[in-house]
Amino acid sequence: MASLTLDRLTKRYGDTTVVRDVSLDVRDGEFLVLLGPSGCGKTTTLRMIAGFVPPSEGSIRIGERPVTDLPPWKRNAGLVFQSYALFPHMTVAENVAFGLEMRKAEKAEIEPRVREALRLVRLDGYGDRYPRQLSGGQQQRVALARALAIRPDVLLLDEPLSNLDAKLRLEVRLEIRALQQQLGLTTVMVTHDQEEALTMADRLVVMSDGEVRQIGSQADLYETPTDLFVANFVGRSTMIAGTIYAPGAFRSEGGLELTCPPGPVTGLATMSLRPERLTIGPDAARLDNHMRGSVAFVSYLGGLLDVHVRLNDRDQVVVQIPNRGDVFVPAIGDQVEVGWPAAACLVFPRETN
Amino acid sequence: MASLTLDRLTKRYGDTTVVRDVSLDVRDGEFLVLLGPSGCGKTTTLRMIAGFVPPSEGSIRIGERPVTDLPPWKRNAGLVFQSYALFPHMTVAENVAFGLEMRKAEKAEIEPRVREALRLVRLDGYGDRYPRQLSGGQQQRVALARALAIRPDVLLLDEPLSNLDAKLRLEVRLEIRALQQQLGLTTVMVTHDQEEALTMADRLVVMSDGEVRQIGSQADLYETPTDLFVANFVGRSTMIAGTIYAPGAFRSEGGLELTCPPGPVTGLATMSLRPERLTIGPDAARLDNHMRGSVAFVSYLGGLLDVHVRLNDRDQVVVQIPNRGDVFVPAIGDQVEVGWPAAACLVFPRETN
Amino acid sequence: MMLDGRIFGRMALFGTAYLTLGFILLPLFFVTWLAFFAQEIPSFPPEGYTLKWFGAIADNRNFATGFLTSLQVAIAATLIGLALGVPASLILARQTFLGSSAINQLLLLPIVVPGIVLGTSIYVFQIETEIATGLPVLGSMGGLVAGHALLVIPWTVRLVTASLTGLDRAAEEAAQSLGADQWTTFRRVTLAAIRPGVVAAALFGFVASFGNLEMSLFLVAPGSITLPIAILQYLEWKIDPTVAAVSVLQIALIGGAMIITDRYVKLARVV
Amino acid sequence: MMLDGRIFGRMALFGTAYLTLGFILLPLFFVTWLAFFAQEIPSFPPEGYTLKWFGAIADNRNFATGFLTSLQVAIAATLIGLALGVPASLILARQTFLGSSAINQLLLLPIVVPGIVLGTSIYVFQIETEIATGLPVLGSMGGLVAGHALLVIPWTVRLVTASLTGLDRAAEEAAQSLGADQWTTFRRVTLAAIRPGVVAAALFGFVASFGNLEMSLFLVAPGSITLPIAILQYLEWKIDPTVAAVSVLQIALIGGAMIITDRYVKLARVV
Repeated sequence: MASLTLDRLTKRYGDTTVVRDVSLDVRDGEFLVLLGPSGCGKTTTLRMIAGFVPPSEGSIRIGERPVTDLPPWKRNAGLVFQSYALFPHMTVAENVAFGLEMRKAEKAEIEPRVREALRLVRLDGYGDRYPRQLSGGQQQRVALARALAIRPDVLLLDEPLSNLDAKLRLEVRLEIRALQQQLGLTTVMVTHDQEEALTMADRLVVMSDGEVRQIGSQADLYETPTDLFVANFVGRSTMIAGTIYAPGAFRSEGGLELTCPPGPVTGLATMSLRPERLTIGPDAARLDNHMRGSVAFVSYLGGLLDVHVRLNDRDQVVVQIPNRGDVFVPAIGDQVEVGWPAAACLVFPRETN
Repeated sequence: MASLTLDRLTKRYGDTTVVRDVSLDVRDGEFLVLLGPSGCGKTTTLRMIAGFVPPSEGSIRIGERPVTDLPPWKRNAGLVFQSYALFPHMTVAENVAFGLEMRKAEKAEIEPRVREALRLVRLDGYGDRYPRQLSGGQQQRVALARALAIRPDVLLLDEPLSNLDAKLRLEVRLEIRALQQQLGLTTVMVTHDQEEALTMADRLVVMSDGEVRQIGSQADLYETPTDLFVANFVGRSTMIAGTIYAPGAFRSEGGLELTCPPGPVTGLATMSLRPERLTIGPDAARLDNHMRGSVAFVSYLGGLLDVHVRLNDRDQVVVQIPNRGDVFVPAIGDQVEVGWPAAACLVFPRETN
Repeated sequence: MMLDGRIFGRMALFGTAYLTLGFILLPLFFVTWLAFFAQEIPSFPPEGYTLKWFGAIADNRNFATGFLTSLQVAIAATLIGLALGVPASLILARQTFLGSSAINQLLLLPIVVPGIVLGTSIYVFQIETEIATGLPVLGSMGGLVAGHALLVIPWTVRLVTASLTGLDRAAEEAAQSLGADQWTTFRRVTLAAIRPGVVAAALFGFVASFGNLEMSLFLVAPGSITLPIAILQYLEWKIDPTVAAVSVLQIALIGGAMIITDRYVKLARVV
Repeated sequence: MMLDGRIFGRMALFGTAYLTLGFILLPLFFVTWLAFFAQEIPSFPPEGYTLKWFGAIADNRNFATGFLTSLQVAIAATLIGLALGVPASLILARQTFLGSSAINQLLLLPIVVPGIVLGTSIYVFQIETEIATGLPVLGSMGGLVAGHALLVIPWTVRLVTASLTGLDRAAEEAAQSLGADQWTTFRRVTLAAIRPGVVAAALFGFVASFGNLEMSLFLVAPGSITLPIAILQYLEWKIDPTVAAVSVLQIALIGGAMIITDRYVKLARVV
């Protein structure tokens, strides 16, 4: 394993820049996730690391080795695809052995390493089957074993769970993460699924429009997003449009006067609130911001309740409350007290697009 | 619209009984969801209602009309399929008009009703397109419009959202529900997705192995599941295996002495706990059941934290805490106090399979 | 270096594609050119261009009656082939029963068995039928059409099967739930969905029958003639651009039919 | 009532499937039966059974040399057809360029253009080439093989294209990331994936060439003979079970080849 460094990586197709100035340091053994909506440049970035897309500018190093100009077959990167991309005409064992053959490994060496790789993904004894005889989850585990068998310097995962159904996704997610930690694999994964990203990553990179928006831990992204895009994309948010007219003073378009932490933003602004930071009921009165509203909709989600509260003609918030036996559950149309601390307010300049 | 009554409906194929003694009353205008894992008989039940599968025993009534022996084309049931099942060679408008033509409606009557149905699903102006020119979400809305245009007595939805991606699924879910309420449609939907079921249904039917396990509201199923299967299938649960040795007294296999509501269960039993009913930290000491444990794993899910606490060699519980700014977040390895009220314990006889 | 290799490899592939195309088109292009040469003995350079050879076709009684016979036989054979092949494809695509996959393979036989073998088989079969029943089978129009229908069936089975795989069975159930009974569902949904396949099958079946030589050589009545036989006989005693003109006409007819069909159903999707 | 309707409809469909099959198989079955009849003039009832007609094949010089010529030509034509058709299919399936879909259609022409037209075209093309270059093209083995190669190309293009659509491009990228350079990737992944298509194309191309009559009639050298021509000539002066025996041998050969190929690659998947 080795570290991975991207330095001001840029990719242009004609006049279109699909990746702009991406610089990253992936530490040895770290699980880094590139997270963003489709078209944000995350997949192009991964394909530049793998060597399938030549960068327009910038450089890539694996450990101390510059690989920017190397073809894919000289980069020693293990790649796992969304579509599994197994060789349909080879058995599972032949699939896993392929990379070792390419490295001109001896027959005597290949066999135990294939067995070891299959054991790692809990597919011992499946070596003689063909990919089409396996379930989707098993196929993806074969793809993982194939990538691991070559002892890659970095492991690259391209939406590896998207083709699996919900239950399997959860299972394979845990398996990949456990294996990555056990073997200390330097890993870059691309996904658009924030839950997947949050549960698997050591560190996350949020991308949009070809640029890096924020790099940080789960808590960094969730608690202190650097812009509205990240606040919106990671976790759920209620947005209130308004104006910062004095430090720490926000007036919503619906006329609410709200207190927020003083910050650099002035003028047109958007306040982002996490649903679970809001309080409903009598306790709300003690909080920095509190007001009355009427319940518009209650959604029962088992362990959670979402209460949509209409504050005035323009402003509405969602309050998420854990469904504990003793909890107060309002009904549609009820007048309720809602509140939240100033510290729960994230305020960003209004984005004009 | 009309009510729908199933009376002791049974379907056997040779020696295999795939649906056994299903009796249901769907009220006029009610949204009923059949929920269960694949192979539980929910789809066969729906297909019996639609008329594609003749029941081995039992009867079906739509309103006062017995339909058990009618072919599908005489049942006046609107059907929406997982695969949309649009007619590829007809335009959107022709698809929607098909059912009206079959009813020998006048041309002058068909056109406004097609327009009305497309307006309902917010596809005004799409009438001249072909299905292949539409997105998956739009196609499913056309399928819905087609089913609604015939003013069906009951609307049957067969996993209508499974083929859509996550974001679209949420959107179409809200749309279907809003339309169903607006038009007062008697609706039966089949799904294996509990979140979908919980957010859409007026009432739910949990099925397994061809039988109805429980019928009730979201709260009924979540708060008072009738058996371990329902407790497990609806919402998340932590299971603790043990024995009821006296009324309200449970001893876990790992040796925990726990208090639970006195009930009919004795002997080998399983306790089911909802993660959000557990408390972690000093407050736990005040609760009926409390003990020390060590944190095995913390999973950060944005608005929620899952804390896995190991209580002893055999027993482990998951505590879900809302991620509020002021919350105490333990680290892996920490010794913590965990507790829950007796009322949070659901106890079921141990299932032997 | 890497890029050079890729470009070189790609050029080689493109080259072969065009070479293959040229290999196929060159003779066809050539025969077309020749049909317009002024001189009777085709040779280079052309002494001038004329349309008279196309006129000569109409004057040749064999070509005219051969064309009519071929047309009649091809139309009748196509109709019979579709009438047998479409229901057979429907059942084979939808039902798995004992021997269904074997039947599926066997229905393709007339494409694989050499024309001369097929011709011989039908020839002796018809002779024996005639001997056994005393009916005039051999040399009758019915016998010729029956033989040609064999050529249409494999095309029908393949193309209709291919277009059926694109049809979601749920669409048929949807139609029934909307009030269509089984016959209406079949007519409005199933048949409509396989129509591209049926149209393509009719086209290819027609062409296969119209251009067939072997079967006709065996089965045609004495004194009767089909267009391919007329061309063969003409070439036995004379080579002039008339025969090129006949070829050009046939290519133009088939090309035109394909282009029109392609407008209607994308052939590339079903063939 | 409803069920009755369904059962009746289903019976009708099954009936047609079997009727269609019978329509195709009956003549083939018949010619097989006849090949074992003892009497020289085939008639019913058979006077006994014998294998002597199969022996008579070997004694007939035309059949023996014709078989050899057909075999040589078919093998050579198949190899040339594959060499041109496989790369062309690769580029056409993978790249979209100006005219690529038109080329895809045009490569199917030899299946659609009547054999007699194709034969005429190549005939006049070869005559003119011979006149223009002075090289002995017409009647040469090379000329005959080139003509037959035309018959192999459409099969190759269709079957290889069909098998390529089953190959995930990501599999090629996976191979590269595992250390395979472009040539190794092509050899180990791409070629391996299209092998069923290539095998099937070789089979069908071989059969198309081996059984072809029209092209050979035009292009064969004076004094030379192919098996279909030999059969045609034999039938012109004599009808006895020998010709049935030749047909049976060919059907058996082709059937055997198909069964063996089917073991190796499922023909139903690619054809």
